[in-house]
Amino acid sequence: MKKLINQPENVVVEALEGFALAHHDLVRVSLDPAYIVRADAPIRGKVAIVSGGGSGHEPMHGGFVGQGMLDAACPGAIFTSPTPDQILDATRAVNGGAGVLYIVKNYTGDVMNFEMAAELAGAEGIEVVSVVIADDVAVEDSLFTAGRRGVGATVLAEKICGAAAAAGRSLAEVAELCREVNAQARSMGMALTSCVVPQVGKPTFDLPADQMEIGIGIHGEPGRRRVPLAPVHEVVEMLIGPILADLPFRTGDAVLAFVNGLGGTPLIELYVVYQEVAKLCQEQGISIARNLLGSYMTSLDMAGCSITLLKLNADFQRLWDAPVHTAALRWGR
Amino acid sequence: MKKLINQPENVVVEALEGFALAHHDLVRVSLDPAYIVRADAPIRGKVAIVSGGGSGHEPMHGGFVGQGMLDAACPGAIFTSPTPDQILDATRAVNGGAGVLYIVKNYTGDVMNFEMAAELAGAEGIEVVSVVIADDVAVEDSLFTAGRRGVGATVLAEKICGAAAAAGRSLAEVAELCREVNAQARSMGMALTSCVVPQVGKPTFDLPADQMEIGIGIHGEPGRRRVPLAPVHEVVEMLIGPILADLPFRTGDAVLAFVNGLGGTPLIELYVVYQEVAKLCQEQGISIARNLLGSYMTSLDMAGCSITLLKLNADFQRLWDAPVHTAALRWGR
Amino acid sequence: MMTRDEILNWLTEFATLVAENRERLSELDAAIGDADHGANMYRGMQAVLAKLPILAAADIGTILKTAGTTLVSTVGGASGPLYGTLFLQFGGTTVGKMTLDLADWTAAWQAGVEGVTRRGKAEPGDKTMIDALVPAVEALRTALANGTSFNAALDAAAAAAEQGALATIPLSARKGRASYLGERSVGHQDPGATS
Amino acid sequence: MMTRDEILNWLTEFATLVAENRERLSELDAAIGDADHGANMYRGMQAVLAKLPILAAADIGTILKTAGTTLVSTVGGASGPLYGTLFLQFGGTTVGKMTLDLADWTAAWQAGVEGVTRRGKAEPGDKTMIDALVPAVEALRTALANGTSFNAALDAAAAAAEQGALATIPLSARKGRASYLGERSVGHQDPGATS
Ligand SMILES: Nc1ncnc2c1ncn2[C@@H]1O[C@H](COP(=O)(O)OP(=O)(O)O)[C@@H](O)[C@H]1O
Ligand SMILES: Nc1ncnc2c1ncn2[C@@H]1O[C@H](COP(=O)(O)OP(=O)(O)O)[C@@H](O)[C@H]1O
Ligand SMILES: [Mg+2]
Ligand SMILES: [Mg+2]
Ligand SMILES: [Mg+2]
Ligand SMILES: [Mg+2]
Repeated sequence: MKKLINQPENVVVEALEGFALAHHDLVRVSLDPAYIVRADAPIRGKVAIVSGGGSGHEPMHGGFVGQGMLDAACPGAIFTSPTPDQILDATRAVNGGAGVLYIVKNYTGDVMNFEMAAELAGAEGIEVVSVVIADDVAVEDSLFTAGRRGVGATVLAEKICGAAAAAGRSLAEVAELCREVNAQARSMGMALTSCVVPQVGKPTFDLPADQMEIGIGIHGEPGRRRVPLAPVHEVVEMLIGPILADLPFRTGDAVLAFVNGLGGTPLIELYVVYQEVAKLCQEQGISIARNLLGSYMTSLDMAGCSITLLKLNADFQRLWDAPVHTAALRWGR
Repeated sequence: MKKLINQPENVVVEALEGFALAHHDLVRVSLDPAYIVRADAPIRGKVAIVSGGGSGHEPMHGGFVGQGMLDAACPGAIFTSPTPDQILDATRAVNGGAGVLYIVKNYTGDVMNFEMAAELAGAEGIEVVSVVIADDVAVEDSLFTAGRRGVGATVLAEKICGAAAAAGRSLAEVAELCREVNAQARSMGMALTSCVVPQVGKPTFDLPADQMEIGIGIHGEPGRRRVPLAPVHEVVEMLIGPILADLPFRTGDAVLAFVNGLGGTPLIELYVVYQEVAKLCQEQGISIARNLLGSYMTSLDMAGCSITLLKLNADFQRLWDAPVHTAALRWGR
Repeated sequence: MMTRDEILNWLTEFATLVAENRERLSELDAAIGDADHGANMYRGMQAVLAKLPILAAADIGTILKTAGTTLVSTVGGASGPLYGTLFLQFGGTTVGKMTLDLADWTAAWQAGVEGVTRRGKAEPGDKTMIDALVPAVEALRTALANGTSFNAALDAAAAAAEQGALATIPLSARKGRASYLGERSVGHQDPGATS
Repeated sequence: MMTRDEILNWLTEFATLVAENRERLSELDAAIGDADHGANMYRGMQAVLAKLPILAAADIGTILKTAGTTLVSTVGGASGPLYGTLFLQFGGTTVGKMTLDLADWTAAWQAGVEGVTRRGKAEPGDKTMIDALVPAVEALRTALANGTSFNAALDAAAAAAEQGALATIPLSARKGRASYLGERSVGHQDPGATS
């Protein structure tokens, strides 16, 4: 296993220490239980947004904590959802009296742990609403858990809901917005290589040198199918096709296109992917009004990419453009 | 070869097309000859800063074009410096009448091509000063070219000089500042894996599963030595030791620490690296006043990292903090 | 009859089994994707072990509840809430007790399985640990009704659990939820440790 | 004597050699790191080939100068300015000529090598193509002084270049600039094609 780590069991906490040191201007970090909150939390009267999930997806979610996005992120062990007490402590730390939204990716573990945390927080009188993101068109009923997996739309929902909360919307409004983003977004991913979980030390699956996996999740779950390597314009067709068909996206739609790298993918390749996405969208009469390009939701060292399209409306677009200032996403002011 | 590309010979131009589409709000892109200029170039009366080099190092340099940093970037073929006519056209496009600074990484090809461009621009009456960055302590006389290679300090020099140019400093002042940054910065890198040049299709060098290369350059040049894999705290010691000794950095120094990923390195590992860098600096009584952490100067799909320390003074720090708004670096406003 | 010391031993034994099978559990989990189940359960049971010394004088309910909260707060993933709930429910039905007879034990498992079902929303036939747990509880209830001895009842429960787990094999490929392998391995050990 | 048609053939032949040895050149370059020399020279010489049709009627100076500017503007890296300069200097000394005698050819190479030296700042013994080029020019000059025939002079130059390249072998490992291999392959072909 080739990784820049010490003991495999210490990766998460050491990375969290590094995160705390590197971004002390933006966040406060608790190591035990592990959570990250924005430096100025809690914000009185603002709906707080908490997310979290297994580690190994960096910069998600810690890199999205800050002005205009998340109030807190709870990192679990590698590929393992956080525990209820992490989430509960983070919830207490960011609760500003206007309620707390949990943005939860649809995996059994994530859903159950956030549910337990919500019950505990509710018992303390903190109003919590959970919205589950499930945008992966690669699965109808996932191999991995009931229903579609939550992938790229999570990043978009966190940004858009973060802006809505900053603008003073109520918990019910922000939660409803989150459900709308989830309803209007579709994603699909592919892998050129598997990933190596530090405590396991070898690839989660074997992928021959001439094969790739289409419809992969973000934890090394099996994809929809394994196919021979192909030029990227064919790869993008394999991903965009199911995405467009599922919503469906139609001629005249304006979209936000999110091209995401999985951790081992160089940026130059993501630009090539983006160029193909733009070409295919144009062919369909779909205009890309906004884009996000980079490795924002990764799967350890996996090489590959995912594509997310969000059908934009004026509200989504305005909230997307609103200022954000986090470790991983920054614009406006 | 597992890459998200079409024909290997089209990677650079297709990535450039993707870059142009993704960042049309920030830059204008010429495909032939290939260069990227900020959308509002030329800025009358401002010193323009032009950099460039081989492709395969994304986001460097195109991702640094924009307000507060570069006016133009010239991407060459993969690992091949750009040609004089690319540089000359870019120079013409950004010349605002206050002169042009070329920031050149110290590789024979880069130096010669920028030199030829400077001669041609000079013949047209455009005042050009070139500053060569050479901060890699892994080499005294590189295997690859005369003198030290230019690596991480390039990113810092581009940011700091970009801010100085935006603040209205003269060409002579900005060039002198660039030399100072180069003089106060030291870097060293290491690789866990080699990289695959698309037109070659196989790794530039073979690195066994239990070995790593210390003192690597950014084009797959041989390192200072090949050693068995080790925990990251030892790896960081191997890099920080020569860096600290070379300037030398001393107790009481304030530094900017730049932890850079080489393209195939997941962010979680860079945070672990940063935590070790912070620990070692603290042990030496060196305070990290600013940091930059991410994959900003890559080597295609190489897994590994480089560390750059810049000894800060008040001027450097103020200019570092000044607003920057590019595809890859953003803060302030 | 089961004493508090036997309960403590049972937890220790389960922790040892998890530690020994850590890599195997992760390998089985890798078949469905994320290869973390071994590390998760190991982390949780080590945390439970660390709590045992301060539980030396506690009643069975406190011991089992502490095990449950410890699992919930250290495991995460799907198994944290599920195993945590199981033990929390065990603890809830055994508050203040220093020994358990077969009726106590049957009630504890019944509550545990109900808790897991509520939390995981899995039904029998969904190819989860429920498919092993439900028959085990049935077996305990039958044994109780028939006046079977404590040890014979545990053996019957283990056998039923094993059969239940085996019965999910054909569902595996067909329904494709594929939690199967992870399930089966854990399902086996759990009642196995029980008896 | 060399005619413009022979110059055009010589460029075509060189382009073919580069195309055939593309992978080998990159492999040799990989030894010093960046594995791009084959792709670079291939790109440049293909661009030169594409220019040849419009040069059908041009004089030798124009042909060689065009080759030079084309190499400079398409190759990049270290080899673009160096090969470009070589051909630009060839062209500069042969403006307006339709044939070259040995004196012309010697002057062209002399200017070319001076240009490369100025641009690359390499000295003999530095382990660069200069180590092959300088002896070749010496051989041409000697041949000219001795009144040797054109073809014999080219053979002598090629032999001198080869020897010069070989002489850098021991320097290789010691000085460690290691441009050696890339050098040698190209250095061989260049005068080789010349003769
Ligand atoms: N809804 C459910 N009901 C019961 N058991 C479940 C359910 N979902 C998952 N499981 C169990 O959880 C195990 C996975 O645990 P683990 O790998 O630790 O967490 P994660 O799935 O989050 O990575 C599965 O093998 C299965 O036994
Ligand atoms: N200073 C120099 N003088 C003469 N030739 C040089 C010099 N530096 C490099 N070269 C030549 O350039 C070759 C490398 O060319 P190439 O691989 O195309 O560019 P780069 O080195 O920029 O990747 C070397 O093999 C060597 O022949
Ligand atoms: Mg998991
Ligand atoms: Mg090169
Ligand atoms: Mg798992
Ligand atoms: Mg080269």
